[in-house]
Amino acid sequence: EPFKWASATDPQTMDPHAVSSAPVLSFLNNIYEGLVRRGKDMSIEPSLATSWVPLEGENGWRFTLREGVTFQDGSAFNAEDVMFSYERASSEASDVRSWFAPVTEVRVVDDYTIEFVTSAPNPLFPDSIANFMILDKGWAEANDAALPARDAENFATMNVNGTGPFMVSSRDPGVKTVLTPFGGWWDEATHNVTEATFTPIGNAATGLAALLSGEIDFISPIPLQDVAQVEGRDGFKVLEGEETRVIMFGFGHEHDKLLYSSDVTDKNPFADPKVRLAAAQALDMASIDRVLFRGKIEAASQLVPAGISGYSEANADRPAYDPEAAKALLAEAGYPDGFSFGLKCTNDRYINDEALCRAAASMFAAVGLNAELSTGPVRDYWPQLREDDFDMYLLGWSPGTFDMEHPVRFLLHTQDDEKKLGSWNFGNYSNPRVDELLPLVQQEIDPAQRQAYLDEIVQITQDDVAYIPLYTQPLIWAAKENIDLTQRADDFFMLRWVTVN
Amino acid sequence: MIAFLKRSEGLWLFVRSPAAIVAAVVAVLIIFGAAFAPLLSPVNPYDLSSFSLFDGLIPPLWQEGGNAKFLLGTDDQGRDMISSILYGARLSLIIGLAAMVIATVLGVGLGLAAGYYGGRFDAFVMRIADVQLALPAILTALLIDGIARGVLPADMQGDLRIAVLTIAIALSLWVNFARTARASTFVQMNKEYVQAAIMMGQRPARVMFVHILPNILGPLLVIMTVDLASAILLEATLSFLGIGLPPDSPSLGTLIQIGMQFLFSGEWWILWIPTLFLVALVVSINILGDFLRDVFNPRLR
Amino acid sequence: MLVIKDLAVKFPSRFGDVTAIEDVDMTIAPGEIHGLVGESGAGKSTVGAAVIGLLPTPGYVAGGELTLGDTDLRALSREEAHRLRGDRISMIFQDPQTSLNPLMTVEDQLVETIQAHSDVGYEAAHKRAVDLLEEIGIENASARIKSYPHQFSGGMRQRVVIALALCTDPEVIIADEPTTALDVAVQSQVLELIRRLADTRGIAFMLITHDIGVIAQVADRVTVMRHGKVMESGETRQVLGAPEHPYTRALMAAVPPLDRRIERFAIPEPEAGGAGAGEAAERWLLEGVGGAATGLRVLDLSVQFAGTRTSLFKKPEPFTALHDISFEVRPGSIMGVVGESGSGKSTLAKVLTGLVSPASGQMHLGDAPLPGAKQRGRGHPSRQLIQMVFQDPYSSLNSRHRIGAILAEPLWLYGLVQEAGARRELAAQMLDLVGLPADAIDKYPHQFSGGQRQRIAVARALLARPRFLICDEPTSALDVSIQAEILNLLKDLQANFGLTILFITHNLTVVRQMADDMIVLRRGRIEEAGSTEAVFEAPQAEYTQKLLSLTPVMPREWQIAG
Amino acid sequence: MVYFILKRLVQSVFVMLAVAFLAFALFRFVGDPVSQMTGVETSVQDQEKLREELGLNDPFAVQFYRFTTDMLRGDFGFSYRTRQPVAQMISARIPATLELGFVALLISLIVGIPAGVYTALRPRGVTSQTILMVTLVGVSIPTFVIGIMLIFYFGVKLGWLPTFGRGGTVNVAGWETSFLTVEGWRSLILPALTLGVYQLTLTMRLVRAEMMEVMRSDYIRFATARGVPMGRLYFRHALSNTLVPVITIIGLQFGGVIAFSIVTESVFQWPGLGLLFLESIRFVDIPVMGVYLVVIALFFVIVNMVVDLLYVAIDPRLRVRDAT
Ligand SMILES: Nc1ncnc2c1ncn2[C@@H]1O[C@H](COP(=O)(O)OP(=O)(O)OP(=O)(O)O)[C@@H](O)[C@H]1O
Ligand SMILES: Nc1ncnc2c1ncn2[C@@H]1O[C@H](COP(=O)(O)OP(=O)(O)OP(=O)(O)O)[C@@H](O)[C@H]1O
Ligand SMILES: [Mg+2]
Ligand SMILES: [Mg+2]
Repeated sequence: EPFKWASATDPQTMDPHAVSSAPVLSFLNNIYEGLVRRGKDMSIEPSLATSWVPLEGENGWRFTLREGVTFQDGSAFNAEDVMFSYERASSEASDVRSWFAPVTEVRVVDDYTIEFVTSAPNPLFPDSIANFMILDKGWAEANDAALPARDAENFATMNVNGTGPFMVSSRDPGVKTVLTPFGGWWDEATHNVTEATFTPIGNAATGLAALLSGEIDFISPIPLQDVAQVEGRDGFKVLEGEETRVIMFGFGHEHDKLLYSSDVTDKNPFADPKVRLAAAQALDMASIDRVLFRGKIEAASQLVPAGISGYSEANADRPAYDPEAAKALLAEAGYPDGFSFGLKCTNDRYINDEALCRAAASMFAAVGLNAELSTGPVRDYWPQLREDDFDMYLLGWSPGTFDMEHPVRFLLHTQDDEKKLGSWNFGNYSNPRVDELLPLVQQEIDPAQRQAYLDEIVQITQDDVAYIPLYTQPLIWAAKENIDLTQRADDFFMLRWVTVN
Repeated sequence: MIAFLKRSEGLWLFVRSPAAIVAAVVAVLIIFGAAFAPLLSPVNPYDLSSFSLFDGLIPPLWQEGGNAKFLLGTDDQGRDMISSILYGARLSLIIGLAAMVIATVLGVGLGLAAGYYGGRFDAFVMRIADVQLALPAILTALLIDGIARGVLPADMQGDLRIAVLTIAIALSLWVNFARTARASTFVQMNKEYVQAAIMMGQRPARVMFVHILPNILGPLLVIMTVDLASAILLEATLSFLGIGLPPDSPSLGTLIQIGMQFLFSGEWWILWIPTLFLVALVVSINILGDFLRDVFNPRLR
Repeated sequence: MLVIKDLAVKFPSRFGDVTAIEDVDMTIAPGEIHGLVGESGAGKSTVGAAVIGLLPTPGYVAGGELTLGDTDLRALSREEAHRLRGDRISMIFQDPQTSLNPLMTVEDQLVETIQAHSDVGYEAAHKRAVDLLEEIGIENASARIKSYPHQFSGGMRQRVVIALALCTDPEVIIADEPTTALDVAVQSQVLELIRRLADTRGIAFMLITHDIGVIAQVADRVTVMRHGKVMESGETRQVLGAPEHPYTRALMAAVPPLDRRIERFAIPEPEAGGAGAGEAAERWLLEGVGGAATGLRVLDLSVQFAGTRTSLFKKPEPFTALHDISFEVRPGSIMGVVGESGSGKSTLAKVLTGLVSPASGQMHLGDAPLPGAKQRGRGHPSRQLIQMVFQDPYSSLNSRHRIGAILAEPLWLYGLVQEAGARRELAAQMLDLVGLPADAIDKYPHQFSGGQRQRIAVARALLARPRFLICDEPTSALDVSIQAEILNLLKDLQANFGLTILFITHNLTVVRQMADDMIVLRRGRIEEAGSTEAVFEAPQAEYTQKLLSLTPVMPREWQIAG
Repeated sequence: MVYFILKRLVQSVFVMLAVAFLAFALFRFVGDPVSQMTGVETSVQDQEKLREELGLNDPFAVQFYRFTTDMLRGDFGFSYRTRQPVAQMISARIPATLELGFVALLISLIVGIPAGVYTALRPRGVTSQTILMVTLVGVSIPTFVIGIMLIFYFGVKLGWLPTFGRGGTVNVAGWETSFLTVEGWRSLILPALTLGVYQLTLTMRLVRAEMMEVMRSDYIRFATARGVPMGRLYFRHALSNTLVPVITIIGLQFGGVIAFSIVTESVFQWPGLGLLFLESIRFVDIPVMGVYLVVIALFFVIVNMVVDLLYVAIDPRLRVRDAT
C-alpha cells in the first residue's frame, strides 16, 4: 500500500555519519542498519550482528555478523564494511565520532567477526551504537564518499545504499523523498508499504490540515492543543507516548554573582540549595500539565523518566508545589522580598518551551523570584549557555544510551574537558561524591550494586537540587485510523512497523 | 485662517462620509484605549505576578465556562485578553508610529534634498532607494534582526527588540516617502515661488523646509496613514516569522501569532479577538488615509 | 441652428447650489462664428459644456432650453446624447498639448472617430482622414498621419484637434479658447482656418475666448458675459464698435491699442482702497532708493543648456538659448523684451537674477559687474537690488504662507528691518501702497484673485528695496481689465521711485504701452532693438513686421480712448 | 536607446554590488554557523578547527572578496546545512517561487485591473463601495491568517484543494513546472490567492486612482466630446494611459510579492525560495541566505529593466526622438 507521512523537518542529508540529528538518524534507520537495533520497546536486538559477547582478557566486545546480507545495490555485506564504516564514522569529518570515544581499536577477526576494544569496561557499548549505520565499502569508495561530507556535498549526501528495509527511489531535498521496499532485505518484512512518501511540513497548522484533508496518512508530531480535535474526528487517531526526554531548569552553580539581576548583583543566591529548593517548590506542575500540556505530561523527579534503566525508584518524589514554603525558604536564605534574575529559554526546541518558561516565570514571580525571561531560537542558545551567559536556564535531556549513566556523565559530573565529562553541565554543578561514583557506575557489572550507586547519585542531586526536573516530554503522533504503527520512545518512526489497512 | 478654512472644508467632507466617521471613531477609540491601557485594563499583562497559569484558557464571558473576571477570556498563560489586547495595541501603535516617523523624517529629508539638488546627489539617493527596494521589507527586518542579534549583547536584545523592529520597519518604508517627496519637490522646483526664494538668496535648507515642505505635505500625509497601517501589519507578519516581539511583552501581531496555535483547538478567542482588533485598527487607518487623499486631491472627489 | 434660451446651470456645493450661469440666450446659425467673451469665471466654458452635455460633475442644467435644429438636447437620454456628440456637435479645447491621446497615432484617433459615427470600412475612413488633414493644411498628410501627437508642433496639433472635431461633419463646433495657448503666428493660422470652415462648410462655431482682438478679427456675432449673465449680445461690429452696456465699454477701454501709446488704462471698476495710500511705505522706499536710478548693461551674453544625452560616447549637443546678446537698459527706464514662445525671454530673466549661469558674456548692474549664478554668492548685493515679478501669480506666492510672512521675508532676509513688529507694520503699509486692504496681511494667497496676487508679488519685490525690477510676463495670465490695473501700478512705481524695469512679454500691444525701449528676441538672438516708438512705427526686421501684422487688432474706430 | 539601456545596466551593477555587500556583511552577524553544522557532541576544539577550515576566522575584507569573486565565477559555495551546492539548491527552488509569484501577479492583474476600472467609473455605486471595503478588510488581515483559513476551508472542510506543496510537477528542460498538470494547478490556487490578495488590492486601488485622474484629462474629455464609443473610451483611451504608473508600481510590488512569498510559502509548505530562506535562517545557513538575497536583488533589477522597456513599448513619447 502507498503510505505518506510528514514531519516538521527534512533530514538534511542522507549520509548517516555526517549529521547527528534526530531527523537524520530517525529517517536513515529505515534505510541503513547497524550491528544492533532497537525493538519496539527500545530494547537492543540483533541486526547486522547476530550476537555479541564481551572480549575476554581485555575491555571490549566481539560481534558476530549476519551472513547472507546484501546491500541495496546487490553487493555482499561483511566485516570489511563494518570496519570501513567504523573508520568513516570515527573520522574527523564525522559528526558521530563521540560514540567511538571509548574505542581504542577495532579488529576484523574474519569475514563475519569483528571486535571493538575499549579503554575501560563498557557494558553499555552495544547500546550506544544502535544508530551506528553500516555503509558498503566498495560503494562508498567507488563513489568518492569514503569520508562524510562536511563543507561540500558528496555522493552519499544524496544517495543511499544500505542493507535496510527501504531504499530511496527519489529525493528532492526539503520537498519530498520517496522510499520503496528493498526486496532483498534479510529480515522478514512485516509492513505492507509499497511506496512511502515523506514530506517535511514546517508549519504545524498546515501539517494538521494535510492530515485532516487526507493528503497524508501520518504526521509527527502534532501540537498538544490539537489532540482533542484530531481524536474527535472520525477516521483519525492520536498516538500518545512519552519521550525519554526530561525537561528541567538548570542553575549557574559556580557563578559568583547574578548576571541579570536588578537587585542582587554581588552574589549568586542560587548557590544556596534553599533558594534552589524554593524555586522548585514554586512550580505548580498540575496547572502546567492541565493548561499548557492538556494533561499529557508526567512530572519528573530525576533526570531520566521512570522505565529507563538506572531510574531510581527510591527517589521518585519531586518537591511539592508549595508557594508558602518557598517564600519561607527564601526568607530563611536571606531574601524575604525575593530577588530578580535572568531565565534563559529556547522557543523552538522543545514542545511548548516558551509557554512553559513564561508560565514558570509567572509562578516564580508569585513567590518573589522575579525572572527576567529571555527566549530565543536554539541556534543562539547553546553558544550562550556555553559562555555561561545565564542565571537559570531550560534544558531537555534525552539519555542517548537509555541509561541513567548518560545524564550523570553529561549533566552531573564536574566539567572536565580532557575526559569529556560534564560537557553539558553548563552551570558546573559539582559534587565530589558524584564524581567518584560515576566511574563506579560505568564499570560495575552487577546490576544491583550499579543501581545502588545510581540511587545514591540521585539522592545527592535531589538534596542539592542540582536541577529542577520538570516533566517527561510527551510524544504526540497522529495518523489515519487505518494505519497501524508503533511509536517508539526515542521518537524514531520505523516504516517497517507500518501496516496500512 | 486658511488652516481653519481647510479644516472646515475637510470637516464638511467628513460629515458627508459615513465610512470616515466610523473609521475615525474606531481609530480614536483604539488609540485612546491603547494610550490609556495602564488605566483601562484590569491587569498589567507584563507583570508576571498579576496573572496565573491557573486561570489559563478561560473563554469569554458569554461562553460556557466564562468568568466575570475575564470579560474576553484568558490566553494559555492565564492573561486577561482585554489587558493583553490594550497593551498589545499600544505596542503595535508605538512601533508603527515610531517607524512611520523615522521613515518620514529619513525619506522626506532625502527626497527633498534629492529633488532640490538633483543631478548626482539625486542619482545617488535613488540608487540607494533601489538597493532598499531590492531588499523587501521582510528581508530588511530579517537582516536588521540578524545584525542586532550578532552585535548586541544577549541581555540587551530583549529590551532593544522594539527598537530593532522599529528601525527595520522604518527602513523598509522610507523609500516610499523619499520617492514621493522627490517627485513632489521636482514639481515644486518649477513653481515660481521656489524660484523667487532661490533668487532672493535664501539658504537651501530654508527653501526646502520652509517653502517647499509645507506644499508637499498633502501626499505625504496620505502615505503616512497608509504606511502606518502597513507598519502595524508588517510587525504582525514579522512576529509570525519569529522575529517580532517576545510573547511576554506581546504586540497585537504577537498575540495573533500566539493565537494561531489555538486556531483549531477550540480556544477561538485567543486568535480571533486580537485579529478582529487589528483588522479594525488597520481598516480604519486606511479609510482615514483614503479620506485624506480625497481631501487633498479635490479633483478626485 | 443652435438655440439657447434662458439657460441656467447650477453647481451644488456645501453652501447650497451655486448658480454658474443664468438667463443665457444665444442663437448660432450655420456658417456663423459666434464669439463669447468675458473675464475669467464669467461662465463662458459652462455655456459650451452645457450645450454638448459635458458639464463637470456635479453641475447640472437647472433650466432653459437647448435645441439643435429639431432636437431638444435636454430631452436626450445618456446614450442618445453620447451618440449626438461628434455626430452633430463637437468641441475643441484650449490646449492642443493635452487634447490628444498621447499613446495613439493621429490616424488611430481619426479613423476611430470617423468609424464611430458612420458605417465605413477602414480604407474609406483612412482616406477621409488623410483628405481632411490635407484640407486643414497639414503637408504630406498621408505620411504624417501615422505620427503620434508629440511628433507635431503645437499649431499642427491644434489643426489635428480641429480635424478630429470636423471629421464627422458636425453642425456645430464649440471652440473653447482654441488659440490661447498658441503663438500669434499660429493663432492667426488657426483663426483663418476656422473662418474658412465656417464659410465653406457652413459649420456653426461658438468661439469662446477672453481675447477681444480675436473676436474682432473673426466673429460674426458676439455675446459678452459677466458673472454668469449675458451683458450684451449682437453683431460684432455693433457690440464692439458701439457698446451699449457699461461693462462692455469698460472692457473695451482696458484693451491696449497696438498702434499708439496711452498713458493710463481705464479701469472698469476701480478696486477698493485704490492707489495713493500707503505713504509711509512710499517714504520708506524712497529713503532706500536715495536718488539715482540704476541701469543695466549686457555684453555678448550667451546661455547654453545641456542637451539630452542619447549616446554613451558622444557628448550631448548643448542647446543655446541665448546667442551673444548685448543691450543696455537706461537707468529709470522701462525696457521691453518681446518674442515668441521659446525665444529665450525667461532665460534672459533667469540669467540676470542669478538662477541660470551664462556660458559667456558680461553683465553690469550700474557700474558694478554682475557675476553669473555660480559666482554670485547668496549674500551678493544684487540679490537685493534685482527683484522679479513672475508670470504666474498662482504659483509665485507660496500658498502655505500668509501674506504677512511672504511680505516680511525680504525685510528679514536682507536685514532691512530688524524688528518683527516693524516688519509687519511696513508690510501692511506696502499692501496699502499696491492697493490692497490691510486685512489681507493675515490671509493666504488662494483667497485673492489673480490680479490681487500679482499686486502682492509686486509688493514683495518692492519690499526688498530693489533698484532693478524684472517682470516676466506679469499679466499674461490675467484678464484685460486686471492687466490694465497691474500695468498702471507698474507705471506709477517707475515714475515715483525711479525704478528701472525690464518688462518681458509676448504681447506687442502691452509693450507698446509700457516700454521706453525694446528688443525683439527670436531663437535666442536679438532681431531688432530700439526705442519702442521707432520699432512700432518703422519696424526694420522682417520678423518684427510679421509679428506686428499678425497681432489681432480691433478696427481703430472701435477703440475707446484711454 | 542603447545609452538608456547601458545606463540602466551600470545602475543595476551598482545595486547588485551593494546588495551583495549587505547580504554578506549582515549575515556575518547572524548566529554561529559552526554550532549549527556540528552536532551536540562535537568538542569546542573541533568546532574551532572547522571554523578555521571554513575561513570564518579570516578578516572581513578577505571573506567578502572571496564571496563576490566566487559568486562571479558562478561558484556559490555549499550549504552549511545540507552540504549541497547552493547554486543547485537555489535553482531547484526558483521555478516554484516564480510560478507562484507569476500566478499571484496574474490574479492581481486580471481581477485588479477590471475592478479598478469599474470602481473608478462608478465611484459612488454600491458595488464599488463593497468591493473597496471587502478588499480593504482583506489586506488588513495578516497574510498568514488568510492562508491558514483558506487551507482549512477549501482543503479540510470542503476537501476541494490540496493543503500543501506543489502537487504534480513536470520537468520541462530542467524547469519543474506546475502548469502542465491538473494537480499542479489545483495546488497553485490557494497559495496564489493568498499571495495575490494583497497585490490585487494595491493594483485595484492604483488603477482606480489613475483612472479617475485620467478620466478628467483633456484628451478624454475631447474624446467624449467627439463621441468615441464608451467601451473604447474606457479601455483604449483611459486604461492605456493609466498603464505607465501602474506598471511602475507593479514592478516595485515585485519586491513585495517575493517578500510575502516567504510567508505564503511557509504556510503552504510551498517548496520555493522563501521556504528555503526561512529554513536557512533557522539553521544559520549563511551561504544560502547570502545567495538568496543576491538572487532576489537580481530578479528585482531584471524586473525593473523590463518595466523600463515596457514604458517605451507603451509610450511613444519615450521612443527615440525624431527631429521635429
Ligand atoms: N466643477 C465646478 N464646480 C463648482 N463650480 C464650478 C465648476 N466649474 C465651474 N464652476 C463655476 O462656474 C463659474 C463659471 O465657470 P467657467 O469655467 O464657465 O468660466 P469661464 O468663463 O470659462 O472662465 P475661464 O476664462 O477662466 O475659463 C465659475 O465661477 C465657477 O464658480
Ligand atoms: N532648464 C532648461 N534646460 C534645457 N533647455 C531649457 C531650459 N530652460 C529653457 N530651455 C530652453 O531654452 C529656450 C528658451 O526658453 P525660455 O523659457 O527662455 O523661453 P521664453 O521666451 O520665456 O518662452 P515662453 O514665452 O514660452 O515663456 C526654450 O527652447 C527652452 O526649451
Ligand atoms: Mg473657461
Ligand atoms: Mg517664459
